[in-house]
Amino acid sequence: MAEVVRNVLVAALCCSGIVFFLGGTVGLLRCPDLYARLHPSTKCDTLGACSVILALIILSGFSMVVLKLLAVTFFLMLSSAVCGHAIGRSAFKSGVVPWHKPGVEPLPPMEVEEP
Amino acid sequence: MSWALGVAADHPVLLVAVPLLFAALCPIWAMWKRSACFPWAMAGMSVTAFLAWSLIGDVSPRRALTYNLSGWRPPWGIQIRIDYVGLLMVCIITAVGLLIVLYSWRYVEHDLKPERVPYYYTLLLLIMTAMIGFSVTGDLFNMFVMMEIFSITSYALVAISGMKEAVRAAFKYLLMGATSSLTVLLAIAFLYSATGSLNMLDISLQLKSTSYVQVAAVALILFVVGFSVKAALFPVHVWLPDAHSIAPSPVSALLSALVIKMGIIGLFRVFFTVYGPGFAARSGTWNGVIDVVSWLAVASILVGAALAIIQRDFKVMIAYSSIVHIGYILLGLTVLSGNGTVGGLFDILAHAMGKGCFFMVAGIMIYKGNRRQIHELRGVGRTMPVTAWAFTIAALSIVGIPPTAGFMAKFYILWGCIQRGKYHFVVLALIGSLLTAVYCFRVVYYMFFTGARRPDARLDEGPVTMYAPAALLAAGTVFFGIFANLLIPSLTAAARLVLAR
Amino acid sequence: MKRLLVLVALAVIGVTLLYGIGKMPPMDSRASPDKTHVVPRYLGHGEEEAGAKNIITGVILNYRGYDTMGEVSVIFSALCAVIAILDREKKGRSRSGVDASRVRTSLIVTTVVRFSLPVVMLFAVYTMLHGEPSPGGGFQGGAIVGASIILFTIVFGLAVSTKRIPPGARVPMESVNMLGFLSMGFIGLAFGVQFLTYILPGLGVAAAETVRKLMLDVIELGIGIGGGIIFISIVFSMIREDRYELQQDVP
Amino acid sequence: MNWTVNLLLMLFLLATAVVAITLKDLLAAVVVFSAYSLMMAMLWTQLRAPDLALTEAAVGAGVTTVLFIIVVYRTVRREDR
Repeated sequence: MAEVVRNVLVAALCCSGIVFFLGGTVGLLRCPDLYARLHPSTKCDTLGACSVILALIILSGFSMVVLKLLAVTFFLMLSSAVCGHAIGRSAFKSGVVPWHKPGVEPLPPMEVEEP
Repeated sequence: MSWALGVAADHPVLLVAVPLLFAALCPIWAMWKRSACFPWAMAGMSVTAFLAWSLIGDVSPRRALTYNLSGWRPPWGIQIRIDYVGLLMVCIITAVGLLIVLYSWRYVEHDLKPERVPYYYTLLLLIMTAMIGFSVTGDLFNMFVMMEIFSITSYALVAISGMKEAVRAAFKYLLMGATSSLTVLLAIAFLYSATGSLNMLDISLQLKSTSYVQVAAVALILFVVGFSVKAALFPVHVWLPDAHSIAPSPVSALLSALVIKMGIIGLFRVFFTVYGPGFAARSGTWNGVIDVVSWLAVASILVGAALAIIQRDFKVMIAYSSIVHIGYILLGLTVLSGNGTVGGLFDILAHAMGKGCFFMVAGIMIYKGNRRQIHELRGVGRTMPVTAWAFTIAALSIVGIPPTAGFMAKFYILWGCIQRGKYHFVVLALIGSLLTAVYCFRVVYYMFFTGARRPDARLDEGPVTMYAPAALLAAGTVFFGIFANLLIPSLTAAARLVLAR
Repeated sequence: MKRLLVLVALAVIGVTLLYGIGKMPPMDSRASPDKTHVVPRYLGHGEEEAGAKNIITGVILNYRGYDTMGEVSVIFSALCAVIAILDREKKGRSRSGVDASRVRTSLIVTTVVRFSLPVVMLFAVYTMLHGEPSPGGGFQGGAIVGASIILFTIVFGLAVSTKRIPPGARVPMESVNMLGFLSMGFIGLAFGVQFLTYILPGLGVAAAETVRKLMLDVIELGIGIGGGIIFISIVFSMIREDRYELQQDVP
Repeated sequence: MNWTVNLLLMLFLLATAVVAITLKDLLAAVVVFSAYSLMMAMLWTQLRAPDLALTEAAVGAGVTTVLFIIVVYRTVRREDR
């Protein structure tokens, strides 16, 4: 029974990881501008890779490897999110204008006070 | 004292370790005092030269000096193997290198930014280390490692003045040199897959019985392509004129006298130590490649000489002259006759001294009055007699007129060609010599027989540390021309051994 | 015309290489020379002879340690080449793009880098010293050290990094990799064995083992620290904004 | 299983190599080249050379990418004829 539960969990996590990766890739290809592309591609790393690693942890059972994998997960989440933030911020600061639908009035630029 | 004489024979690795130690400490030493770099490099080169020359009695054509690094026997570990040719190269490298370091002192003070001077000497020591290591190693992969060091350092030394043209020439050199390094690495990989070994002698043993002859043949072709670029053989010589003429003059002397010889030593090792005439029985590639190389050598003689004649720039002319001599040396080595091999090896020595002297003279001309064009050398014979006479004597050697080393070298090369019945090579090589005489004596003519009406009194002899090395090298060509018998019998024995393998 | 020539040359090279590869022993054959000649000794006796569980480390540091000394010198000469052409940065005065930019680096980024830098360093040291029983070694660890400090410099700017690790402190560390090899080699010579031999005579078996382990560790650390610092120095002299322009005219 | 993975990695390696050469935008070429290095690292692990894989990942994908990006930043972004 426990075997079945574990396998189901692993399969589910792997599938969700694949879904996130697929979504991330499609988003990267289909989204109109940098800001929009950042959104799916960071999810790709955090959720996709992390669920696959979680699946691996469940599959391997508890050992020293799990600690390493957990560390990898942690740093993956950290670095991917921070990278997305840094890219978006520097694009915004260097004046990349967000995309807007043709014919629709764009949002006025956000006021950000510079420290 | 006797202990000091024996230490190099006990531990030949010191030939590499000592200059490397000096190179590693040179930037640290320079933090204390920038001007202390020159004596430091000088000390390093002197110790190395002493170690190299103390080996002279220990190596003979029949007896090579071997040393197993880390104590592992050859197929498993790396072996240093100093045979007679290796010892000859090491002695040339240390002697010419010592003179070049001495010559550099005033030249780089004048030519380089002061913060680059320590790195200049570091690079100089590194390139010496690598060339010595390249000449004495018995291991193919170690050869490649050493080749990488002297390649990278020579790119840097060409570009060190920071002028735009220098950087461009160095980049061209880098592109061709990196490709050739890659080719050599590929060749080593091919040979490793065919023989499973990296030691040269072991490979040559394995090649006698290997069932992968075609792989070894492809490796041979790749080796020849790779080392030809380093040696600046005719179709792949295009980097040489730019790099050698734009580099600082001591560097030009170093590159021309020693670094391109490394390509030749590489070819020599591959042709005769690794494959050997014995390989010809197993695959026709060996003879084919040797034939191609000797034709290319003749082509380099003629093309180099023809291009040298039409140059107006002094250093560019000398650079083209190097291509001519690479042709002579390789012609001697590939004619496969004992005398030809002797002539080729002897020409390495003759050309190192002659061409080193040429570039040193060119450097003095640039140091004193920034004269680069040949017609600017009017009247130099009167204002700078030592320099002009050094050039003239070296020119005699480069052209091949007795009693100089160059004559002996060419004599033996042509003798070898005649012995093998290759009279067409003799004729073509003699035409090359004639062209060489034209471009060399044109300069001598300008120096001695045309004069500026009012000789510029400020343009007298350069510093003694600059013209003395040039004069010493010129004297060396005469010395080895007269006392050629110091080397010829041993070289003959070595050549006989090499061709019998 | 030129294009055609290049294409023909490439085709000739490609055909030659493919011919050679086609004649090579097949990859999975157990009887090919590259698996039967030298390798069996490495695999069979490497662990006790070379003193490393990871055979690669044994080959790199012991059987072919002299080659590694050469490779380390290659890196050092690359550094000398870069410094000789681009010159070194000035302590605290050189600026990179971040120093010059008006926009301040995001607080999130700086915080995360501050937090992760020591962890990366720890991993680098682990890689350096753990090269003996597992994959890794000095060079890889050094590259990681270099990468982490380059990350720091990208985020905080060159002025801050050069204050933390000034050129004066880096110069002695750059040649540490060669000095590690040379000093271990000279120790061997002093004991009367060959250069880079790690088993010193005149010691007991256990003591000799310990000394060998120590010497290999010194060399690994030397390769790591030297390699890392060399990476850092190369990057620093490349990213500084106040570099000299190339001289246009012939002096 | 094993050889399919290897084949896919090889194909991807070839594709990245070709793309890295043909791209005119040098920054993009650098990014593709770093992907190439990662593929190479994975291939090394497949060929049971983990030491080499670690080096390739640290140096090929890490340090050289940084160096290349600095060079692109210092010189020109586009390769023009």
